[in-house]
Amino acid sequence: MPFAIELKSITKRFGSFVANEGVNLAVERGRIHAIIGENGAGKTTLMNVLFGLLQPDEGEIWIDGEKKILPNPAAAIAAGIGMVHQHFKLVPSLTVAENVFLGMEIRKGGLIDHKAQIERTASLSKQFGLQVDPSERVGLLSVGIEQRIEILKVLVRGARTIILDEPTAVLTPQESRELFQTLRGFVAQGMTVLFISHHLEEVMEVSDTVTVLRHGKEVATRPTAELTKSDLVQMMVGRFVSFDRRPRPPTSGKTVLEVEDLWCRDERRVQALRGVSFKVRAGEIVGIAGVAGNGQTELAEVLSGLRPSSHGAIRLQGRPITGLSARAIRAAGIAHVPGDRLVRGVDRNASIALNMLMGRQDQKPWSRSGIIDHRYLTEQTTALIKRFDIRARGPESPVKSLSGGNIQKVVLAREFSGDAGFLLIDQPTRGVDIGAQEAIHGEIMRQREAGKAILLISVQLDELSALADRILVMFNGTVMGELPGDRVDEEEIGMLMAGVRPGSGASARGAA
Amino acid sequence: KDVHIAAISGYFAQGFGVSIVNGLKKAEKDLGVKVKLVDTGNRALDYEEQFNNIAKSGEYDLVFVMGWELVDALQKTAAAYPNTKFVFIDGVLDSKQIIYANFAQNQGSFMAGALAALMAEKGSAVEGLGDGKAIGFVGGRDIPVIRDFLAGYEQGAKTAAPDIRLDSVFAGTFDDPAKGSELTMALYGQGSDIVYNVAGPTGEGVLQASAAADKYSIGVDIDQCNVAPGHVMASMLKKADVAVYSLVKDVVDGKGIEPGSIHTYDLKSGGVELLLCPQVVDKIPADVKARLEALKTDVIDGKITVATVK
Amino acid sequence: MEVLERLFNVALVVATLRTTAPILLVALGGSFTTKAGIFNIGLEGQMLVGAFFAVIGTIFTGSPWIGVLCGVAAALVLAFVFALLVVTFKANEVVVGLALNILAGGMTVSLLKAIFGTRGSIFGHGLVGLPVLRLPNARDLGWFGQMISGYTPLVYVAFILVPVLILFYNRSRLGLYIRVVGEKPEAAEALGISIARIRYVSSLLCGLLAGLAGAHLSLGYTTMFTENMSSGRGFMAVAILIFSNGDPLKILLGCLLFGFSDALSLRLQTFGISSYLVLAVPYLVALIALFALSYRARPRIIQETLASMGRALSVKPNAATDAEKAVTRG
Amino acid sequence: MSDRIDSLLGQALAILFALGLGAIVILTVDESPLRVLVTLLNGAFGNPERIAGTLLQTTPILICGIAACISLRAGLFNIGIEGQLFMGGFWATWVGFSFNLPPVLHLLLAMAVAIIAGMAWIAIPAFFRARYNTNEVVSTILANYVAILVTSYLTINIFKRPGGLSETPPIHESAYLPELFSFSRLNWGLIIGLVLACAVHFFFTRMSRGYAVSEMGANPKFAEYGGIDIKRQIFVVLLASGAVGGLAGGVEALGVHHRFMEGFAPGFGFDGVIAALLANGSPIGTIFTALFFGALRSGSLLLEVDTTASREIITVIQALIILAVSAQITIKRRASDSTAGERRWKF
Ligand SMILES: Nc1ncnc2c1ncn2[C@@H]1O[C@H](COP(=O)(O)OP(=O)(O)OP(=O)(O)O)[C@@H](O)[C@H]1O
Ligand SMILES: Nc1ncnc2c1ncn2[C@@H]1O[C@H](COP(=O)(O)OP(=O)(O)OP(=O)(O)O)[C@@H](O)[C@H]1O
Ligand SMILES: [Mg+2]
Ligand SMILES: [Mg+2]
Repeated sequence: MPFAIELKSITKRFGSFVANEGVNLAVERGRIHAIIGENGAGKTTLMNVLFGLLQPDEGEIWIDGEKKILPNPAAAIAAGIGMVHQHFKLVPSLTVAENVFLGMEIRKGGLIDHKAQIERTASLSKQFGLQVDPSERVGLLSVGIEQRIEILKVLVRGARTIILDEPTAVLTPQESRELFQTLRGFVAQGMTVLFISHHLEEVMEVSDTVTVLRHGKEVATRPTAELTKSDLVQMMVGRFVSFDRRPRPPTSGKTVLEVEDLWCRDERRVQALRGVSFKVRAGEIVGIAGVAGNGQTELAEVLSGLRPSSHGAIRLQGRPITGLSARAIRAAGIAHVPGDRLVRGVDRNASIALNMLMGRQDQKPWSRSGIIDHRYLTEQTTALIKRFDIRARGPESPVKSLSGGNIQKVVLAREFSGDAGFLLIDQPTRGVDIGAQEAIHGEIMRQREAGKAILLISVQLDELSALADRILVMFNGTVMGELPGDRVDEEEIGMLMAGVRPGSGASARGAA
Repeated sequence: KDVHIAAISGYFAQGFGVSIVNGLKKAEKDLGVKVKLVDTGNRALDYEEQFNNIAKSGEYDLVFVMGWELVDALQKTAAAYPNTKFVFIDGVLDSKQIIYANFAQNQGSFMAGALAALMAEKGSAVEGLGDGKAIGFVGGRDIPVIRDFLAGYEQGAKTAAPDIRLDSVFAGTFDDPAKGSELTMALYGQGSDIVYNVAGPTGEGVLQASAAADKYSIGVDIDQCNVAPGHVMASMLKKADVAVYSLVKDVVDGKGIEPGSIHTYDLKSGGVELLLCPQVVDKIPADVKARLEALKTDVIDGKITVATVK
Repeated sequence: MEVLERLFNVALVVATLRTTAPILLVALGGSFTTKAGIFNIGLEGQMLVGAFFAVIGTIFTGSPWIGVLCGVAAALVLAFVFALLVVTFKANEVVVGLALNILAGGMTVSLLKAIFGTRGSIFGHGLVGLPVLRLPNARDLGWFGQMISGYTPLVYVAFILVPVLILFYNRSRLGLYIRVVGEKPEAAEALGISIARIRYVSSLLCGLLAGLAGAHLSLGYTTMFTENMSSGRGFMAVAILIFSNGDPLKILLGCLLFGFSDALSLRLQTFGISSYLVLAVPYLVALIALFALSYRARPRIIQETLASMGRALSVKPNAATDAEKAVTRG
Repeated sequence: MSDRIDSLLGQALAILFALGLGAIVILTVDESPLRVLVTLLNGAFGNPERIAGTLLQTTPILICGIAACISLRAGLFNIGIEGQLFMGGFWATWVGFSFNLPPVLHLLLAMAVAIIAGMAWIAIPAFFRARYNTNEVVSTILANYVAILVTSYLTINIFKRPGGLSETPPIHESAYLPELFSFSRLNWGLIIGLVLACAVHFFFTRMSRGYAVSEMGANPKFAEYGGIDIKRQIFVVLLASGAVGGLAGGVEALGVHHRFMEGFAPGFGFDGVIAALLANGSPIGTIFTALFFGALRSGSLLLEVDTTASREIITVIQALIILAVSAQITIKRRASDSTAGERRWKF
């Protein structure tokens, strides 16, 4: 019997960056196949290739034993492939049935036949056990139901192979369990499921086979039954301490930042933080580990005053700063390296110098009686360019002419050169090459030695283990556990990141 | 040598301006003069330069000026270029350098008001009229010249039929015929059966509305009887074409026109006149016509002085 | 009491419907672009060229119906230029809309001068308007008959278009896609719906109705063209679109509100209130409605503030593009 | 630097393209484009008086343009400058004719009142924009209509001077903004405009507040992240823009007309917005675009007298230029913003 899906040595490049390199993937019909890997490992890219959203630079796609060229999603759909994207593409003001049939409306006499669409949706939802109310407006529904609708969209298009990109990332534990039930139902009806997940226990629980990607390459494809969770972590992160741990004199001072039982919601009004508490002392780097999307971004935004918290307290140097404006919080002594540097971190069209000014345009000696001291600014920028090894023509170069790594250094240079006692650093080396990473790490360590309190949020474990004094692992908006930075046990941290408390054996999702 | 005539105004598109243009066209054809029309637009800032451009060229033997908003620029230029002969149409100013062609629109409007009031008093005795005992007036913008029309109209109405109600409204603009039409409909709705328009293109809407509502209207400045035949009862003519033509002719004939001279066009001289539209004239009862004649004579003889608004 | 009777009567209702019709037509046109996520401030200009070319077409052919077609065609050309610049060249909608308004104003006057020798208004020249439709048996229906009979055809078209558009948005595929493109372009893209194509189509549909609105002004409402005769009706429509969010029913209500305030305020003049103040009433009503409704809609707006801010203007050559597709909502 | 040159080149090309289209338009009305051009140049720069006339036309466009720059730089769109100008002009006139004060003081008071009137006229739209994100484009456009009607009402129904003129009484000489030369009405307004352009340029390039405002316009998320209070700033910026709009009215009233009347200064607000847009929101650039428009306007006055082409042709050409330049801006933007595509995938 031919494979339902067979990808043969797929290579996909973005410019000079190789997102997938010679990836092979073969999935038998009637199986649930999991794909795992770190952020940026190339999972989504691979699935986009399979769904016709991206064209591979090399390699072949075979479906049910036939070689196919999939120039666009429509071709993939015609070949029986459906994909549920990581971010849903539903229209809030439309009903469930309208969303399901969007793009392939049932029409009678030229007009859309809402009744027929509702009936078909209802019968499909019954057939596959995906409970929805077809005439409800999508804007009013929960994320879990939205996902069912996305799956229905795929089913109604006659998919026999369904790709789900991180389907459980947005689900409650109950919803996840229901989803797995549904997926099992699919394969029982002869369909094939490919899904991407960062939650290893889920992978263990539902998948028949698993493929691990690392840095765009396929590391292994095995039946799940042959593997343990720690095998998976091992394969996923590889030899994950790739940075040497930085030598560090003990410098532990008084508590600078204190966070107590912090809660907040995200844009979708879902709880993103659920009672986070921790302290950061002067001269200490506290790392926040965790799979992306577990509340780290929201934590950073709440701490820097860009997002309101719904409950809890934040104290800086003993002073409460909860609910203050971003400006007041900055003034109170927080510097912030944002995770989305191109959106929040810089004005890409402005010069490096003007980017260095943000947040302190009102402070001496950057400005005097409201007038910016451009000479000082240029001097400082030139000095910072030198000190942070920013590869730029000069302080007047626009930021947009810099490479990603250098843009990040601009942000770091600005935030590190102030006198804030607390540094909030979010993904300092995302998308930054090794050389620049070294430099950035060195700078972070210097800040530590200068007695700053540092909260370092990163999805890269090696980065955390190289830098952090303590590592807090976040999962689903809570702190799962704390590890000492110098003895990171990969097994243990992998478990915590996957939402499993060591020793308890049970998934924390159930408890959350 | 050719005779060059210029006319400058922002209102060449509107009834009175059209009348001036007609007079000039006729002069161009009959007398062989060269005519230049200069549109001022509506920006006060521009006027002075435009006058300068005309005066400085030294090319024009006579320059007609129409529109009160130009007065300031006109007086300055006239003082600076005493050799250029400006004719200010429709008013008299202090300057002795300017020639004035003054129209007694209040007198003409007096006749229009008298006609409207007398007809309204007849009420449903006349076909197409109701018993509202009211007449209407639609002005363009609420500015003094238009108020002058209104004053004459009102006085005429009150003189002819003291009990008649007069509803007057302004469109606020000279170029929204839709608004003119709507205002007229409103006046008809409130009992007026005859509406006098003094509103340029907005007024065209008034006349069209009278046809749509099957009521009556009165035209202004030029013969508007054909805009809504059978519904325009009369037109109050301000014969700028005649005035302009005769002044041009004087120049062509080499008759000097005295600076500071005032040429008056009123009922007496026939420069303004109420023209009863031929399509409607038969519906107008003889006694009304007789009364109108009598009133006209009274005005001409000075027995009635028609008020003017400045 | 008598005063009230003089003010509130069938004539007022009729006047309201009459004043509503042109704004309604152009606002319904704008509903297409609004729904498709385009902020179209160029309605005024499209209406004006519609009115102008309707008159030109009628004068040259003698048929007001061909005139209407000409008006629509001219508005479509303007709408196409709008779409070309906004959709294809991603120019700022506000800039393009305003420039097209200026272009329409200048072009109609230039052409007036070129063709007729003067600016201002044209009537006569063999210009005939659209016929008035008197519904049979309307007289038997008393005041109701008076209310519904005796308008020019495009008035009926305007009001009939309201249910038609409701049906269009709810039941037709194109209507659905227009809504989707405006509300969630990613969703449309993911399903293979071409955003650019939908935006072109909705711009053109908008031009179609704006052209009809213009033709109605010059051939239905009156039978003449006057420079600048759209007189801000297009801007009123934009205001209505902002707080109706393009929903046909809300547009109807908004337009009726303005039609009513316009009709009523014109009548108020006869009570001795200065014309200038009375004329400001509809604009004030529009402003108050705009402010009042945005106050009510505030929770959603807080979220959208940033998105629309980046988009509201990108004079800076490279200002934030990610928010570009966000719809401006008041 | 090459970026700069590229963009200037692009704009120049766009303007040439528009002028080409304009030439075609002129040909359709049976006039020679060359003759139109020569007349325009002669009308705008033919002699010192005409140059002064051009500068006279430039002044209100420049000041309105600066008002627009202030809002544009903050990513806002004040299209109500027209209304602010009318309000400023009226109330400055009111001060000018109703009070008897010593010369300089009278002038300063009238100017101050013009500024306050402009601010007052934008205050409500500004508040709703800042607080509830009410579309300021529409609210300020609607406010224009109201401003023009209200000032007409005040002029004609309340303060009209006796006689056939629909205007207010003239202001006292103590409130005159002095003229620069004896042969023209060109006055200190031009100097005010130039100084203001430099001041606003200084504000945006040298001052911390100006920095905060332009960063809000360039990348609001970055500004927010940097601790800038966006809502407050929107309000203040719009008020400032309105203040300059009001000042433009004051300058016209006190420097040129010395009274307020209908047709006081129609269209200058829009011209200013467009001049500012063409200059990409730069006050110094606006000096040149305003001069360009002023020359077009002033030249078109002679055009009307000396050729058969009408001044509306100039309006058409102006619109064509704006359209061409608006598209041009984005062609560049699309080319340089390659990260936008990347970001989309990261979603
Ligand atoms: N359109 C693109 N242009 C350039 N680079 C891209 C593009 N799409 C993806 N990449 C890069 O390719 C790499 C792989 O991305 P991909 O989305 O496949 O990762 P992933 O394994 O799905 O990660 P995650 O777990 O975060 O979803 C990343 O470094 C990403 O930045
Ligand atoms: N649009 C541009 N204009 C001018 N210079 C540019 C532009 N894009 C890139 N450069 C220059 O080219 C160099 C290489 O850019 P690139 O983005 O390839 O860097 P990189 O090697 O990937 O660096 P990093 O690892 O820090 O991202 C950069 O130093 C940058 O200054
Ligand atoms: Mg992914
Ligand atoms: Mg790079």
